[in-house]
Amino acid sequence: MDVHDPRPPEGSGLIVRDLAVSYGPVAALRGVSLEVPRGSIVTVLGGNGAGKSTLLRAVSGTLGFHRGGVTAGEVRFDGARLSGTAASSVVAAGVVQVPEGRRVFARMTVEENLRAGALGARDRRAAAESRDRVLTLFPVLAERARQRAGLLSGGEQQMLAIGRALMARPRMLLLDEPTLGLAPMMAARIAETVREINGQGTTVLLVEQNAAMALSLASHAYVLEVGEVVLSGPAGELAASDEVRRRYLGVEDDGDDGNGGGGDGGPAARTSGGARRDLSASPRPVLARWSA
Amino acid sequence: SQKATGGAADPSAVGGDGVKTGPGVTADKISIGLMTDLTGPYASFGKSLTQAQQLYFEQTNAAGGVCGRQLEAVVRDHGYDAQKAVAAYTEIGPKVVALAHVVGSPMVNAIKQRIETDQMLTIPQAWATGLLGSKPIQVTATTYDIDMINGVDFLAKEKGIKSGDKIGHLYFEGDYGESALNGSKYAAEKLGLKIVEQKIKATDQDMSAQVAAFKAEGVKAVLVSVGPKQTASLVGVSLAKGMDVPFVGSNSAYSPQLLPTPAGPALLKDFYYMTGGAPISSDRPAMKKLAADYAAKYPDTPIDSGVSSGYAAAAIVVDALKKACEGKDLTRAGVVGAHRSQSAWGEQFGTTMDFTRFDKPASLLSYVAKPDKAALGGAVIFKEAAASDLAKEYQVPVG
Amino acid sequence: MSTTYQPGGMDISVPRLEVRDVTVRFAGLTALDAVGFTVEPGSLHAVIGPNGAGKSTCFNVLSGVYRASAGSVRFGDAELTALAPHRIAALGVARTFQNIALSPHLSVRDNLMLGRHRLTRAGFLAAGLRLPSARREAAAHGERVAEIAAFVGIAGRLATPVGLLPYGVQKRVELARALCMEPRLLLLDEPVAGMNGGERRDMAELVVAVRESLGISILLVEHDMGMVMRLADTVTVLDFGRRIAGGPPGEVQRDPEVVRAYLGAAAEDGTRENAS
Amino acid sequence: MSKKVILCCAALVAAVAVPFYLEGFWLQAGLFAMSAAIGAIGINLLTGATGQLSMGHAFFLAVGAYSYVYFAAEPEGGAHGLGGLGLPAPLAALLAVLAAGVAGGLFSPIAGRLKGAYLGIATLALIFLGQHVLFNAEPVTGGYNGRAVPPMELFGFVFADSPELVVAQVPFGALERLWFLGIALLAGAALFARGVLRGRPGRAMNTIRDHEIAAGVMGVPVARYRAGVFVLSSMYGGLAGVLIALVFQRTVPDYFGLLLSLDYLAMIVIGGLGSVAGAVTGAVFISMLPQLLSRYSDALPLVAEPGSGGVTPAEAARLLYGAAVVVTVLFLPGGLAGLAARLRQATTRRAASPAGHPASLSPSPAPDARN
Amino acid sequence: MITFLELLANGLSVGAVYALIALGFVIIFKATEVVNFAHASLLLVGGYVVARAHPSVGFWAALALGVAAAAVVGALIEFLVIRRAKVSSHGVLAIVTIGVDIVLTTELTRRIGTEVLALGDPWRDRVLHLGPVAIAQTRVVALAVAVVLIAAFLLAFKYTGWGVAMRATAEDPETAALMGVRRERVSMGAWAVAGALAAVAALFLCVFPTPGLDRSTTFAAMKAFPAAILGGLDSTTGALAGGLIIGVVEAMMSGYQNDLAFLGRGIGDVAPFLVMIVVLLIRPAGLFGTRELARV
Ligand SMILES: Nc1ncnc2c1ncn2[C@@H]1O[C@H](COP(=O)(O)OP(=O)(O)OP(=O)(O)O)[C@@H](O)[C@H]1O
Ligand SMILES: Nc1ncnc2c1ncn2[C@@H]1O[C@H](COP(=O)(O)OP(=O)(O)OP(=O)(O)O)[C@@H](O)[C@H]1O
Ligand SMILES: CC(C)C[C@H](N)C(=O)O
Ligand SMILES: [Mg+2]
Ligand SMILES: [Mg+2]
Repeated sequence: MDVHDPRPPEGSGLIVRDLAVSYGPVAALRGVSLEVPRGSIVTVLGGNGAGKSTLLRAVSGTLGFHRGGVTAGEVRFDGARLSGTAASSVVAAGVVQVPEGRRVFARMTVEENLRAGALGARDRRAAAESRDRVLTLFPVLAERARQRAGLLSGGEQQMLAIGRALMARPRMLLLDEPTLGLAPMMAARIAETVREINGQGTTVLLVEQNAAMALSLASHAYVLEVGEVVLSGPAGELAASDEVRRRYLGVEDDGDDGNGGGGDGGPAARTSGGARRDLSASPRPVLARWSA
Repeated sequence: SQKATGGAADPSAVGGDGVKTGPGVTADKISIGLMTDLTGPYASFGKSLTQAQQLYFEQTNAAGGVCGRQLEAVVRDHGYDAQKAVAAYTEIGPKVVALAHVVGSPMVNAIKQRIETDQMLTIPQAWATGLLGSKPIQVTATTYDIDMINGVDFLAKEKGIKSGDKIGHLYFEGDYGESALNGSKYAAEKLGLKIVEQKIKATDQDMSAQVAAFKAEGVKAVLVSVGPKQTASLVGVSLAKGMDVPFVGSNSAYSPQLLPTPAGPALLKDFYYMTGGAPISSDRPAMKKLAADYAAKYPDTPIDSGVSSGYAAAAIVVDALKKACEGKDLTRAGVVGAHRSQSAWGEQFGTTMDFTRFDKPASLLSYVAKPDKAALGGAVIFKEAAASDLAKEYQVPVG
Repeated sequence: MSTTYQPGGMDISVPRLEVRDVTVRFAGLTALDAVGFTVEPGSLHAVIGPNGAGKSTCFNVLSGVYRASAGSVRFGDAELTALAPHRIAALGVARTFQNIALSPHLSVRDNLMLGRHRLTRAGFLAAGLRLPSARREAAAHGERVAEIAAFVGIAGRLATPVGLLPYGVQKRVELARALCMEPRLLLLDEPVAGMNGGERRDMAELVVAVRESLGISILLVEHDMGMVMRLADTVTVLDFGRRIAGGPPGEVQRDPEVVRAYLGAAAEDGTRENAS
Repeated sequence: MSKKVILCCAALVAAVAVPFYLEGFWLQAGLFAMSAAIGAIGINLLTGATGQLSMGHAFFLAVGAYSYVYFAAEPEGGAHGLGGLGLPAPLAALLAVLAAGVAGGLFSPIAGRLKGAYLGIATLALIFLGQHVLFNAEPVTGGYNGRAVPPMELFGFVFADSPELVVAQVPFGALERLWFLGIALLAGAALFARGVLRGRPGRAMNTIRDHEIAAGVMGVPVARYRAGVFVLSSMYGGLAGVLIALVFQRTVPDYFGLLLSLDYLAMIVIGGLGSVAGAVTGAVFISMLPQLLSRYSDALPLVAEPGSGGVTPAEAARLLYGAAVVVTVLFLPGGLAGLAARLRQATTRRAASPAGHPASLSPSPAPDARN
Repeated sequence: MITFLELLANGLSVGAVYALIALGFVIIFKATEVVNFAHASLLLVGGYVVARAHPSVGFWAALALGVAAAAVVGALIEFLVIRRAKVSSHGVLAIVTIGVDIVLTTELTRRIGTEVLALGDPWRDRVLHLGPVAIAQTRVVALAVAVVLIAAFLLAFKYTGWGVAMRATAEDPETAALMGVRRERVSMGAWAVAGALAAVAALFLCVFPTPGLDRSTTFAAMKAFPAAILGGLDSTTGALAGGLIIGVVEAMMSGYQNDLAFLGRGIGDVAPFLVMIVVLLIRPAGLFGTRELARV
């Protein structure tokens, strides 16, 4: 499915063209092209191991930390070439990533983590402002300002990771699973925040397992599978597509492929909240008790 | 393959010239081992020793060698590490007839058993008392304890130290320091003095705490059996802190390299060291010739006590070889036997030594030497060699 | 809703877990404040609550990682609060971690064999000398490990170093490792975080299968309300370290306090997708 | 399988043949390497497999060496008046290894509690305190000069130069005899460590290294295991100490210093952390290098004769040794053993399927390893 | 009493030098989480350059040269080795620095050869008399310099972006890069600073009351290890406290050696390590160090 929508002026926003990435012998992305027009929110969906994080790493120039590298294609932001430049230059260009798995600086305090986030920003007053904004967004961070970040709860760490990225006042934000481990209310808050900062002009590329949320925020969506873009289009259309509904939203029909590996999940098991569904419909594995 | 193992099973043979030979001696060559320190704490000393001995062998070779054979030095550096010394001995032991020097008593001790089994004439460059009592091992001149006894005697006779006074003794942990301490304690007891001990490690550099302790005890003089750097620190700090007393060191406590450092002036003031071997500046023809030859061969290297000491040690070995040659027996045992037959050796280098007894120092006479900027080797004789009565009465503990 | 789940032919003794007035304090912060609840033998009990409510802290107390400042945790006859982690493990309490805590360089098999630690005996001497007893033991337990791996769906990965596996598979390895301890009580801390719809469904299936097969008690922390509501027999809700509600899932879900503190208004319509 | 057996047999034959062909220098170098290998296996169990940095390994060698000497020496003492317990040599050796273990055990309040750099530097204290004791406890240790080592005696067979023994026309002195003892001890030590590493304790150790809390929760008594590994590694140190004492025929305190400890760390890094083969390879490399260089100093272009100025063999050895450590870490992440494994894999991979992950592990730190 | 005061003063004054050396370790540790065993050789670099340069360019210029040279060598170590080392464990990096140390020390001692080099400092062997107590002037300067530098670094780590950047990089280079930190520059900067500090420490280590720089100078640096650990490896204040404690303990134990003879002679040298062990038993992260806390 490919839907033609009005292209933004050439050279503004993030453009990824024919990107191929490999980790040593392992090819993780092949011929991936995607666009995030300035001022928009675009989401990338895909199962575990599809290459979503790899894509973000390629944009922010941190593949080297994983012994990976871009083997073909390029990444441009607002006309300037990002691929091949150092991570710090990408930040300097205004592109900031919230990495997967929180990655807070565990030994530093919450306060210091936020300051680390502002290292890329030059304007002092702006830094103070962003700090206020972050602390209003996540009041718990203000309460825990002097606590070592490593001791925060999982969700609190996730908030810190997002807050830290916001400190840099990026022109473009790359979010890798920002709601991982967040309580429903907090996830909703994150969604609002993303919409809000987008409203203030920040372009957002969002990688999410929570497809419903991602599709409701984004104007445009791409689906990655095993390193390739298999679907793309306006978010609304994708959300309506059977394929996406089945695979990533987890609605309706059965027809299990029962695969244990990552990436290609079976049909989602969730129906409306609270109702206990009969889970014994499909044959379930059995483990004998151990006796010795 | 040509398999050679330790000396125990070495065959001896009789050469064409009727001389019995063993390991290290061939028809035209005599190999002599030098186990030295070129990379450890006594590297400068080791270097001087090695160069001086090589010079001596060269001169001997130029004069026709020994027993019609040329001398060859096999040098191994042990870096003041006993394990390396053992390894080096395993390597070169089977190939040499004698060891013209082994730096450091721990190294000699480490290979002592094998030296004894192999009957390898060995000249330690170390003067710990514990090295006595072994037939093939020849400690030159005095031991540290004798030097210290003579030193205390010197303090009493010339520096006004009298019964009831306290004197400090700063010493290294280990054989060197402890041998010296034995001597000073003995002399102190005889003279009614009290020794204030301070033991340090070779890695200590700053003697402030030790000076404070000496000062607190009110010592009237300080004996010094440490390395040159510690001596410099001790003397410098003492003077700076107003502890103006005489210092008497062991032969290993001084090095001319220290004269240009900030401690130089203090060393020149009231520091003396005791030595059984004459300083190279002493007024002897042999020394003068050595100084000239050495300077000619190694023009850029500084001269310290290692030069005269090493040269004399080489002479001891070569003389033993010559004597052994006369007896037509250049096996190791033959060399040791020949060596042990000399009772008055070394007039030309200073005091004479008696090699016939190996459970006693070869000499009881110590020089009192004093640092001197102008002198060759940075020191001059302050008082000619003498043996104090105390030293003569002293029973050397042999172990 | 029943509070005890009786699978067919339950024959191992699964004791009741009773948490009474457990309090945990960190410098200037009360992470758990007199929390209490009971996990009936063989039931699946969920603990939910906002971020930082103290859920993981509670798990940490149960598994001996944190020491409670007050209160008691009884598992059958044993009082857990005074025990070191390995002693608690010895009683058959197993857990998974919110953040994966596997040895990335070891193979899946070795990671799973570690789960057998409490059930095996070979010490330095036996292992070093390869005594027959150690070999027999390793063989027997190796078979069981393969069984469990097959059950969890990672049989094909046994030789792979864990660090090279995708996230979702690593989560399964975590579960398998806990199962390898042959637990009587299984603590699962956010087992489906970071997974997409399909993967979540598989994991939920697994949890149910575990319960049906083994009849053990399971304590589950999860923010995926769909999963909690479907699987749990009982739910305890924590907020700021206090227990604010508890009971069958349907009831808890309607509790206004829970809606305010945790689910949010959005959850009231009951159709919202929950955050991962 | 059969290939492995053939390889083992070949190695065995080679090992047995060596003393008949090589001279004392080589045997001694080989024995030093064997002792070092035993010690390195020990510290690799601790530092490589369990992640506990130790800079105090030399101390345990000292305990082993001195205990053996003290236990085996005649009560009356020799020329130096140093007495001992006069136990049969094998028993003395066994007790010496146990003594090293006990010494390690005494340190377990520290070893069980500390980790990382703190443990590393805390163990440094063992070296200094140990040497202090060695210097001062003269009646037992002989002080600065150390003491002579009574030869090993097994079933009436003495591992010394006398009584003389000639086998196949080759005189068998102490080194030749010890060679076989060394081979046997090393093989035993290596097999034992391999068993430990591949068995239940090894997994527990690795997990303690990778994730301490998880290890505890999985039922591993972490502090006890740490202490246990420390004791085991100390015993390996002790055994290495006994062997080195037998080769040396003398023990001196100076030898058991910081440099020796650092050598051991260098060995396991160069060889490869965490594996027995790595420890052995590293030990051979580190202990042979200086000997080879000084032996062939005349033949090597850059290395000067001692005393002639320029880079002496000892200096060259140290330069090479330092550089080797750096180069290994820069270019051979798995050490020499890792290199061998990779080569092996490369050859088998070519034979088998071309797919698969690269052998080198340690990708970036796992995202979850942080907290 | 006077002896006590004198020993105390001595101890504090040596302690200041230990503190300066320990500070170098601490900086690197804080900035890169590597225990830098090559610090001793950086010391030697700094000292060597000062010693060789002062006769021709005068002391202060020589000192500047020495500081610069040690900083460059520090930066080079980072550039050539640390940056390229593909290891995940800081323990292995620590062992790498041992390798670097061996190379540098061997080469420098070879160059120093058998000499004892004076550094040509302006304080010579003057002492400062405080009542009955005399302290070498060099040591008074050392103490002042140590206090100033340590205060400066304390503030820098706390309040400058540089400090935050360093610690962030140390902990997680990738994430720090995502914050826009120029990782290479920051870590190289830390090594350069540590090198410069080593040169300053070398100066005070080699001037009166010690006679000069020689091949054994690095051994004296050993005592900075217990000092740094005692204070807490990641605490600048700890470096000062640790240094002073070690200095005082050592001076006291040596000074009262005769009364402590039952502990064996030469206890002054091992006492620092004893104290360290005792402190670590009570506080596993040293006096001021942050405790390694982990949660799951
Ligand atoms: N450091 C690495 N070395 C080798 N392969 C890697 C590395 N990191 C990722 N890969 C592989 O690259 C592919 C893409 O991984 P990536 O992390 O980008 O997936 P993802 O879509 O972000 O998955 P998830 O949803 O689990 O975060 C996977 O097959 C993964 O195994
Ligand atoms: N070791 C610790 N030291 C200090 N505070 C801690 C420690 N462990 C947890 N906390 C605090 O206790 C509170 C509860 O943490 P906990 O991890 O139990 O939360 P949680 O309910 O699991 O949250 P999440 O859903 O985000 O994982 C948090 O505010 C956290 O910051
Ligand atoms: C000159 C030195 C090498 C001697 C040393 N002090 C010793 O007796 O070992
Ligand atoms: Mg990802
Ligand atoms: Mg949690």
